[in-house]
Amino acid sequence: MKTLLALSLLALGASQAMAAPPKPAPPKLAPLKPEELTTVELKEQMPPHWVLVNDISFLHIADGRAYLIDADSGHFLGTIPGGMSHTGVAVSPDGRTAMVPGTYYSRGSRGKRTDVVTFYKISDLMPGDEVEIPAKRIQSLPLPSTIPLTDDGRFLLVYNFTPEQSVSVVDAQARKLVGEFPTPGCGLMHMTGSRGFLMQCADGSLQAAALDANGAVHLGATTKPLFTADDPASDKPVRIGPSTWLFTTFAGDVAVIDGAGGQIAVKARWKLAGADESAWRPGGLQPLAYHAPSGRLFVLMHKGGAGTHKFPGEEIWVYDVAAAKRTARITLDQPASAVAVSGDAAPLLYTTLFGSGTLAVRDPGTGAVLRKVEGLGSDLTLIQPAPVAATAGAR
Amino acid sequence: MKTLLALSLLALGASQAMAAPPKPAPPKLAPLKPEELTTVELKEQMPPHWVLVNDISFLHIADGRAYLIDADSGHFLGTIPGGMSHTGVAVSPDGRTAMVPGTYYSRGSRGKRTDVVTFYKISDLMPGDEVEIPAKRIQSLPLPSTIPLTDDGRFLLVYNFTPEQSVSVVDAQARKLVGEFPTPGCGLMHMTGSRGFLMQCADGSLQAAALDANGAVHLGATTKPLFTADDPASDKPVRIGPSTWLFTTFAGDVAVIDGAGGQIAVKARWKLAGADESAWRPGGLQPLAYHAPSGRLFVLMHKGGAGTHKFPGEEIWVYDVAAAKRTARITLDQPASAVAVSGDAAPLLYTTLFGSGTLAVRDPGTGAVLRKVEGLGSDLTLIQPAPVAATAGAR
Amino acid sequence: MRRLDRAAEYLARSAARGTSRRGFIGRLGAFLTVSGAATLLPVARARAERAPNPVQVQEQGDPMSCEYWRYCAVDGFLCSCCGGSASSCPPGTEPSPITWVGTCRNPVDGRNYIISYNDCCGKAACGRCNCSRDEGATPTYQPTTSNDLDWCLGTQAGVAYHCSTSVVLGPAD
Amino acid sequence: MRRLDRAAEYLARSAARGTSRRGFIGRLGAFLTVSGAATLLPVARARAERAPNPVQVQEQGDPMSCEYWRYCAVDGFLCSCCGGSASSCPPGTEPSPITWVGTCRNPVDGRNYIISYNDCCGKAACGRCNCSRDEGATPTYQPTTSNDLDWCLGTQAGVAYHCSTSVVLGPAD
Repeated sequence: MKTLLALSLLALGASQAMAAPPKPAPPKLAPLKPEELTTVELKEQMPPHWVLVNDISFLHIADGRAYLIDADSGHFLGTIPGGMSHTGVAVSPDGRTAMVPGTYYSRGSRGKRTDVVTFYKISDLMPGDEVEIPAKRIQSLPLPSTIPLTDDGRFLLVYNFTPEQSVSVVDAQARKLVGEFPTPGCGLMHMTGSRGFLMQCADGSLQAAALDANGAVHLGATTKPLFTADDPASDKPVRIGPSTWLFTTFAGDVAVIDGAGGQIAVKARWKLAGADESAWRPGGLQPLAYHAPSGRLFVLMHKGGAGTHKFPGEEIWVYDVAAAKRTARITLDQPASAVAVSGDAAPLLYTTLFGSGTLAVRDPGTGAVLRKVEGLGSDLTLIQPAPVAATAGAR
Repeated sequence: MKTLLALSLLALGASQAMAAPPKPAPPKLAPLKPEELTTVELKEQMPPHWVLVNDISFLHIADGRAYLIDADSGHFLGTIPGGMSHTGVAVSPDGRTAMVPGTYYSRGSRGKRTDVVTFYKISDLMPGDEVEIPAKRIQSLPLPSTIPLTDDGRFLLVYNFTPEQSVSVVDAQARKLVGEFPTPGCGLMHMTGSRGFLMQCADGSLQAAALDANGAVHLGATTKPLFTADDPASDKPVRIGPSTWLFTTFAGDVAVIDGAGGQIAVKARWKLAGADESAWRPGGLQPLAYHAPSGRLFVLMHKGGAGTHKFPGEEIWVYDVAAAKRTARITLDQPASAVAVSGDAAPLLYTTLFGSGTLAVRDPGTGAVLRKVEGLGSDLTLIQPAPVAATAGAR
Repeated sequence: MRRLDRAAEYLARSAARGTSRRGFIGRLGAFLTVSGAATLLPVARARAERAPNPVQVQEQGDPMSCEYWRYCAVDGFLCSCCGGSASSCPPGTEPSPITWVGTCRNPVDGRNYIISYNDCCGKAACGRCNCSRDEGATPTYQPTTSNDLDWCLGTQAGVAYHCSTSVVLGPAD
Repeated sequence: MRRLDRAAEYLARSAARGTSRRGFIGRLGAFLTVSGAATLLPVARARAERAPNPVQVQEQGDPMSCEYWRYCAVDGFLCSCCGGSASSCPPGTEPSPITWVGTCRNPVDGRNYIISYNDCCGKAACGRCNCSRDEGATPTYQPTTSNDLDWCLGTQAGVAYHCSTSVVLGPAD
């Protein structure tokens, strides 16, 4: 049945590959040996330059998946299946295990809904343990903070929206559900330290919360609204420290917010664009990337007005976060809807454009394309570099 | 989340549609009335020029579907969901009911397999009764003779391949499974009369079979091989009479075979191409269409050698079947992988090309395109015109 | 009606948080838009042919085009191209009983209208006439004005998104 | 091993029909190709890194290209582009224990070889390096030489097709 795709190629005028007529045999060689079909197994731990790229498969949204790529070689290593409205993969800090929150229906796009977290070893990418969770996982544009892991990899948090808001907690060690905890009015879990996290609330405020030793969620302090109604903070902030997140608003204001110990404090506010650059805004599905070893922030920027917060970036603007200063502007050969950077000391910068099926691997200093990995489905959303902890230990 | 697709358009340089600045209000008009959201309902019976077009969604094969089109207006009327390796829809002879054999897995592309036949009223396209069938339905390139209905609409037959071969029978009236019946060595069910059918066997022979009053399958006579090993009959013959099928071989030989009363007889053999046209062969996913009222056969033909039996047609050759004579050659503006014709006295000719997402509606006399219906997924396979019985009764 | 009860609960809690900006009215409109939806459920309907709702006489433009005025904040596949219309779901789909709202200006009468962007649900994406206009859309944590959410969550089984409608609720001014 | 027993049964029945042409040897080869597959099942394997099988030294050409000699009758996505190789399944997929076979000529030594086109199964289509060459392929009712069938039917759960291998079984002559 797989010949089907060739037909469309034919329509484009490509000629079908036919076997060349046999040539006279060369001098006698030993014949090829019979082969045994094997199945590939990978390293046990993700090296720093492996990267997961997520495909939401928008037109067939029940069939999302992640592709595992070796960015150094450009090799396609394997596939991790997702489910309906695939968001991404939570990788354990040691880079050995991938956890995939998935939603399935008994009859494809309808019927009985089941939500599960499936555990995969990176080494074999085989579906292993499965934990059933409340069938309430948010179905939305993919956001990393809907499926965070605690820093030690012990608990996986899953954001629910029905439209009641709650958090399901999975014990990733015991591989069982801890429970579901209501978080009325607030959503997303931005991790701040070993057990704490921040949530964003509809009125522009932030809500502190923390897991106890058993994984139960307890709500803490709430701030007053920190963002205006006319220029809300994006739901795609980036973590820049153990307890610190950098938020950008639709218009490009920056707020650096620390949630250490359940206390929420605004540490800095500045603007991505200068006064003479007011047409430039951040945008895309994954507009921000932070490289901790060098303190650099990479932002996808485009020219546009209100309502363009999902427009892809035409340039990447690079900032020294500590200095709150831009240090470079990188013009992109192709727009990008997502940007990410590997966490090691010799990093690679990654970009993709939704609809392109292509991951670009770049020099983070110049933005120059080192290689492109093509044929990655059609609807690439989030890019997930190997976790930092794995980075430290591997290679 | 549906903004995502716009990003790829942007990448191509298309500008985003922005709201025009408001103009001064014209003289006072009555304001628009609040609206009630409704759900469309269709005619109870498919009129002659409605047509189903099947999309196997090859890259996301768990999410196949059929699109229902009004070929007179070009309107898209609705969608009927399929499942893994979607083949097509069995429409009752009265054009009121669609039956969809589907395969589903509990975790998308893996897990527990369940095969069901789902009944849809044409009027509302809502999933209604469901009959579970043995989870053995053939997963293959779509072939209409894997899911035929008896002429009276009473029994639906489903071909199984595991690689053991068998037929599941569903009582479409009682909406329950009759049973599964082995058909060793032979596959496909080409209906010949009210309860009889022919099967094609691996050695080039044909096997007669029939359903009894309860729907149980009983095997009958077998022929000697009727086709050579080097030029097998396609598994895509077309029915040209109550008990008669027209088979073509890969190279374009025709055999007209009658299975009346369980007796299998070759009624005629001729060739599609003349001696000076030996480069021309039939090809595609649905290469043959027959218009009973006029006795015309439409064949997708292309130039090619061995192994090109799935190549799309560059031309449609039209034959008077009774005279075994070609009456026309239609050059196509675009190649076609499927051809079909409506069953009424003022027919429409349909073609599509796998990968094009487009159904072309044509004048069957000239092949001229009357209209095109675009945006129909990407992997269109079989075209299914409204059933003849519905054609007779409707409008 | 359970989902609507929950929506009401949710609204009450949200209100208790002291939000009173543009979101709140939007919310109320949004979450209660199709309060009669239960009576529209296909299982409860009579079996007469029901054509897609036409547009109203005071309108101009092509409801199969993304430029159409009601679509100023729509985000998805236009139901007009999928067997429905700007205010009708295609056959065999279920309207989302709760959703999000936007405000669009009708160029014919110069008035602003509240538009409810109900999803039609239960079949996988229609795939025709993709139309993405984010005017006034907010992040997901401000759900009542967010088009990044799959609003099919409000349907009977929380089933798949098929296409988007743009229903006139009434004048915004 | 139940599936293989069935295959043997099937072969016996087919043989009883008196078919003795090219199909039969093919069948035997095809249906018994990966007779050791059960021992290869991932659940039974040790956890050492296992690189994709390389091509053999007497070969030339690019196994990521559809032109590669072994692919004369392959039909699908090349496992070489999906994390596997011409004779290795990508990680996390399961090889189909039964399949169909073709005969291809190795241009380096001029010999014909029987190639087994086992599918790798259990994840949805890889989607990379589509390669469709129907040389010698037969209709579905002649299954052992048909590429129109999804051969994943032989895997544990009958799961989805991911990509195609092209395994050398031995000289054909």
